[in-house]
Amino acid sequence: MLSLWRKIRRTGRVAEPAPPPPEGARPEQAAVLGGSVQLRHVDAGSCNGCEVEIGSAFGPVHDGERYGARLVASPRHADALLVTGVVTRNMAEPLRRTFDSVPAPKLVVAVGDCARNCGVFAGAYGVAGAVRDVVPVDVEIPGCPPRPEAIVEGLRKLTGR
Amino acid sequence: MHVQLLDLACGALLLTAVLVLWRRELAVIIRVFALQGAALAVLVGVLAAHEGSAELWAVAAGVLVLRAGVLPHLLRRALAGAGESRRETRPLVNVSASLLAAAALTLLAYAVSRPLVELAPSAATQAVPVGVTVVLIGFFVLVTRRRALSQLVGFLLMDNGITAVGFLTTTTGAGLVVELGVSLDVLLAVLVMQVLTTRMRETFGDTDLDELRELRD
Amino acid sequence: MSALGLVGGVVQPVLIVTGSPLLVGLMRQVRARLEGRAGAGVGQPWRDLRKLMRKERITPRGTSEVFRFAPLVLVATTLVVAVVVPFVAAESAVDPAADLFAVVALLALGAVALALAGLDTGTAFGGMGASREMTILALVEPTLLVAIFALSVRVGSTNLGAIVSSTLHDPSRVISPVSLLAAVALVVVIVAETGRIPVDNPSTHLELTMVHEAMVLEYAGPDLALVELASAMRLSVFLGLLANLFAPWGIAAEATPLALLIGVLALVVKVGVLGGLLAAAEVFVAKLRLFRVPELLAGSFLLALLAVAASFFLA
Amino acid sequence: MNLAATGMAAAVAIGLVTALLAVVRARPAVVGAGTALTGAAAMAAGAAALSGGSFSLVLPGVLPLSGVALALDPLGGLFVAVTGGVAVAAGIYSMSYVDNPDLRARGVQVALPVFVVAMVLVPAAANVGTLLVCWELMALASLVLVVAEHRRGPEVASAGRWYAVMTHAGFVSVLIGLMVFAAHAQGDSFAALRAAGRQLSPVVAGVVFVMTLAGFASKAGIVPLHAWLPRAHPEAPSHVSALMSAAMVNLGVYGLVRIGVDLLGGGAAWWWLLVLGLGAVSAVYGILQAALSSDLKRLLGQSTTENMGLVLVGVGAAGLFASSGDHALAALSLTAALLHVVGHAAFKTLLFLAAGSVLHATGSRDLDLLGGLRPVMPVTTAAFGLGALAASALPPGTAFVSEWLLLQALIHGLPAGGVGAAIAMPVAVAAVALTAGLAVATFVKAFGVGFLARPRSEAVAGAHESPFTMLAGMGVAALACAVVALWPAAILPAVGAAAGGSAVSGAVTLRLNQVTGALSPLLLTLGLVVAAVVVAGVVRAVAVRRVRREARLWDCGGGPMSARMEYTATSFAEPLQRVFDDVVQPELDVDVSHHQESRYLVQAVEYRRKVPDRVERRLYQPVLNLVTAWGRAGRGLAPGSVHRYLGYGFYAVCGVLILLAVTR
Repeated sequence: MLSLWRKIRRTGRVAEPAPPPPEGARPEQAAVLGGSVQLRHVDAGSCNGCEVEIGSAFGPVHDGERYGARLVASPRHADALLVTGVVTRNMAEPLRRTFDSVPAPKLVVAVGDCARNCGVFAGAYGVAGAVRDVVPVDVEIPGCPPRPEAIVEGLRKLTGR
Repeated sequence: MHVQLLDLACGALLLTAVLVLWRRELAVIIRVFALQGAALAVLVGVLAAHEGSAELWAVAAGVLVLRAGVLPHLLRRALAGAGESRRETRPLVNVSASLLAAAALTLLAYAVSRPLVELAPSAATQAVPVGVTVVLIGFFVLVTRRRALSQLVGFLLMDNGITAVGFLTTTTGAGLVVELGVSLDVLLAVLVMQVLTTRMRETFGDTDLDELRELRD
Repeated sequence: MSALGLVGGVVQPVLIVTGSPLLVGLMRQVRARLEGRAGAGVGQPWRDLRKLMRKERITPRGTSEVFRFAPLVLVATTLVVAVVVPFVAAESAVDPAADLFAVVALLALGAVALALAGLDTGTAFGGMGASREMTILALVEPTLLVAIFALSVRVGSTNLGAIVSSTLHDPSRVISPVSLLAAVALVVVIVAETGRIPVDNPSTHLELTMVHEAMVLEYAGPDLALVELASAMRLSVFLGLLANLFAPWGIAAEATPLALLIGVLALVVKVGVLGGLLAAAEVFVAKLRLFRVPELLAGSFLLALLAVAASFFLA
Repeated sequence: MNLAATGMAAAVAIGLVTALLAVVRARPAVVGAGTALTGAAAMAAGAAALSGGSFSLVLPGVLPLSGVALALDPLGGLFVAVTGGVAVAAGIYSMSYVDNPDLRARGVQVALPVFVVAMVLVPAAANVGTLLVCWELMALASLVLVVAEHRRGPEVASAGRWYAVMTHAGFVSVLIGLMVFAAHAQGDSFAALRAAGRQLSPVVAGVVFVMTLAGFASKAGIVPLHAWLPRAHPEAPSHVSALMSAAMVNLGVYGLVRIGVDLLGGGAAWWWLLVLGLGAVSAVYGILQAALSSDLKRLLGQSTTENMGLVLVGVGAAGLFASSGDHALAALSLTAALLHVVGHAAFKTLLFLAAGSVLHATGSRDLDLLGGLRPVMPVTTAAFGLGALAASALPPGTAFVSEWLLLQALIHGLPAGGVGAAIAMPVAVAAVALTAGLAVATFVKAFGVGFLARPRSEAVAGAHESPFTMLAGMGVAALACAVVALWPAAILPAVGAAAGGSAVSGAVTLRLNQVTGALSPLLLTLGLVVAAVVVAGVVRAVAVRRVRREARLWDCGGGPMSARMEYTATSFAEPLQRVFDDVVQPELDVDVSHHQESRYLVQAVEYRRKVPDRVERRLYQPVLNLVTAWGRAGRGLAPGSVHRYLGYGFYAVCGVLILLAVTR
């Protein structure tokens, strides 16, 4: 207990200072959300590279939560889906159903090159297409995998903070 | 003020006894035991202040040194030598049940010490059931724990309880001699036990007392 | 019904409704800082609620009125408690309802409504959450009532107004073993009832470890807003109760604006400090396995019983 | 002739006429209506007795020895009224519930009004003979009703055997106790017993008390004499279950109060500590069994044990306070106990009738197979929901008021009397609290799993709402629940009169008379409703999108969820079962069968769990084994020779004569 306390004291704040707000247009619906975006993450067929980066985007260093974004456990609680990976045949229907489960107004964020345009898996057997072929996409975050800073920047477009 | 301090010390005595029963890590149990020694010293100190007896003050200091200092130190040394087995993993009676048993023992202690309290009702004798409870809980620990070390703590708990009862009932200062004798006995017992456990561990590699049964066969 | 009680009955619910999301925000902020993060700010829960209010309502197929009305019942029970318990004003607006047993039972009613809603969805997670919540509720009850017993014995009444004013008039009672033991027992109870670590993790994403969250997985939009608001309110109500049972100082004893202002400030400070301590303590402990929880509750039961015993040992 | 006497006479007359009609032509509508009318008359008689119009009547020639003596005082009146009320609901309900040949059978139809009449007469009996005869009549009539559906399966017959043996063992116990009592008094009328009761030596009084306690406790289903209750109550037809669980068990409490408090006049503190202890154990053990049970009617039966336990806690506390001279608290405690009797009668009737509806519609009472009844049986669902709220001691529920009073009595009792009270009160509070918590879990399970969510089996899909009279029967019980829950002041004066001292006053707010404490169930409920309306209004005003969208359940995006994925009653109770593992000691059996090709591939896992009644196994099994052993030994005496048997008789007669000659 005491050693943990000492560690907390010694470490202090590790979150990096917030970079300037991102440039570029915000999706229209994001304005309604007013600085609070709950995200449900859907792995539609990812290699898990993007998951690792999402994990670190919400870690102490980048702290995605400070901009009002938060990961939640149910699409009913979510405002946006965070979709990673190419959409495989088996995940196309579940992705559609997940999208249907989110209460309006809802947004979709395609994270990583696979989600945007199938990346290196384009044309492979078992790939149903990119995310936008299955559900409407509002924000895309490029990169293979995208850096945590890029993910945080994409999310800030939604939260507007 | 005197009554309140006395009550608080008794409350601490009770709380530490419960914690010994509750926790599994032997290191924590020893620390709690040291706290109880301190609470006992405070109790004697409060009585000393109330009666203005230098003799009792000396006893309080002795209690503090022995029960919050020497004994925990000895126990800690025994623990350091114990190697891997630092937890009371599976007591004979599980922890929830022993906590409920302690609740029953508390009520029992209250019932049996009632006549004693009514003999001479005062703030000090009112608290006698606390001491009896600590004795009973100590006995319970002694009976239900597997590790030699936690049984030892149980034994010492009993002794703390007996000491508390002794000081709460005997208002006149015959305490010093008695306390001195008892303390010496306890110290001796702990030393003997420590030697025994060390020897046991060297021979069998463990101090789980259930395995002693095999010696008989 | 006195003027003071009436004013309290209006001020308290407003204060609790507006303040409890901020309390949750504060607790998240404390946790974030201890974890080295920057945190989303104290106002974030209010932003969440505002957004949820703007969202669509969803009725999952196969659910009944129970599912639809449970959030209302949950908020209503907590609201009634916020009105009747002397938080800011020393007198209750509805004195015959300010009974400690009634208040505890009302809060349990809210939990029951939510558990039924969890069962009503018919999903595995809903049922699981309900089952666990009810198990914990059943085991908490003895501790809670025995602790209440210990507190009410010295006053001779379970009326909250009477307990608060008795403590106000005789502050030395607070540092007696009875009060201290009962306080420790009540803290454990509150942790269990409000679903905080180590009994339940309010920010978990893993369904298998959920208790409270598992029951509300199907709620969306305004319904979810009500559930979240209610759980924040329950937390503040419990902390407020704890604060005023053991340290009622600052509570308004007369209906003047200054006294009420002091009462409001005192409550805010007390609940804020307790919430901050709770959040800080949560950083240091791990969540208990579900089947270790009874051990914790047995321990707190023993403490509550010792409190009762101490009330006649050390009287 | 006053109203009480007229009511009693009317009740007995209507009941007997109905029985006679049933002998001639057994029509459920007539029998049901007659039973309901009997109940109504009894209610009137009870109400009259409670408001001061007592009567007494002696018919010397009707029975041998002492004749029939009837009298109705407020205490008896309360139980007569409660029994009558239950009979009204059960009678109306039975008019269309009785629709299979087993239940339409003449003997069964005759037994129903006879049962009600016997139950109404027990609290009105004013001498030992009458009490015992009515008691036995009640037992026999109910036994006929329990085994009515014996064709359904062997478990009905087994329930009947258990019931027959235990109820008669209880009868014998009461008989011995009362005989000992009467032997020390001038005659067997209650007036004579009352006069003798205070002068009995402590030993004799203790013997009388313990013997009668054993008999009455077994009728009330108190642990460890409860074994018949969870067998007989669920196997009986549902309206009979309601009568047994809501009215008959009360008479055990009546007997205890009548003998212990009234006739023996209080007695030693240890009696009441014993009663309190038995009550606390029964309450916790009963509700624990109910919490683990997945049979809807068995669960309700076990909850009866729990509620009678709570009543006994109240009675025991009352006796304890009275023995230490605190009569105000004793009155409060007894008021709480008797109010709980009334409330329990109301909600247990409602719950059993609703469970009967479910059984009637689906043919199943296994909670693991039910669920999804809300769309097909809306009224029954609402009725059971109300009953479940009433049973779980939450505001605005029926049991909440009486348990609140009970807790107030226990809390104020701590300073009242000595070491016994100081130890008993906190333990009792803890037991009551644990019981309340487990009751909440039990009824959330029964309602949530049994009625909500989606159907768990085919049987439920074809269910339909019950006919009108069944719903009306439930409606009567629901109304009673609502009155006790919201406006207990309506019946508290009557309960106070029965308890022999008014401990609670006030119309909207209940105020305790001698100690501080106040509660207003009505204001509390009103507050809840207002708060809910305000919240709903605010949400409507603030929410932007008002339309609700229907959506599929969140199934993680996979296929539709099957009913097998739902939580069942067994899985709901699993955590509790694990927590109380040491207490209930369930039997677990896991069978894993493997594929033929490889031991590593599992084909099926079979999981069986049985929660046997531990008290029963530990206590009854040895006794049964002993009886079996004796029986086997006794077989040697019966070789089949007639001369041998006649010889036994001859030796016995000679033996008695020799004994007489020697002792003279």
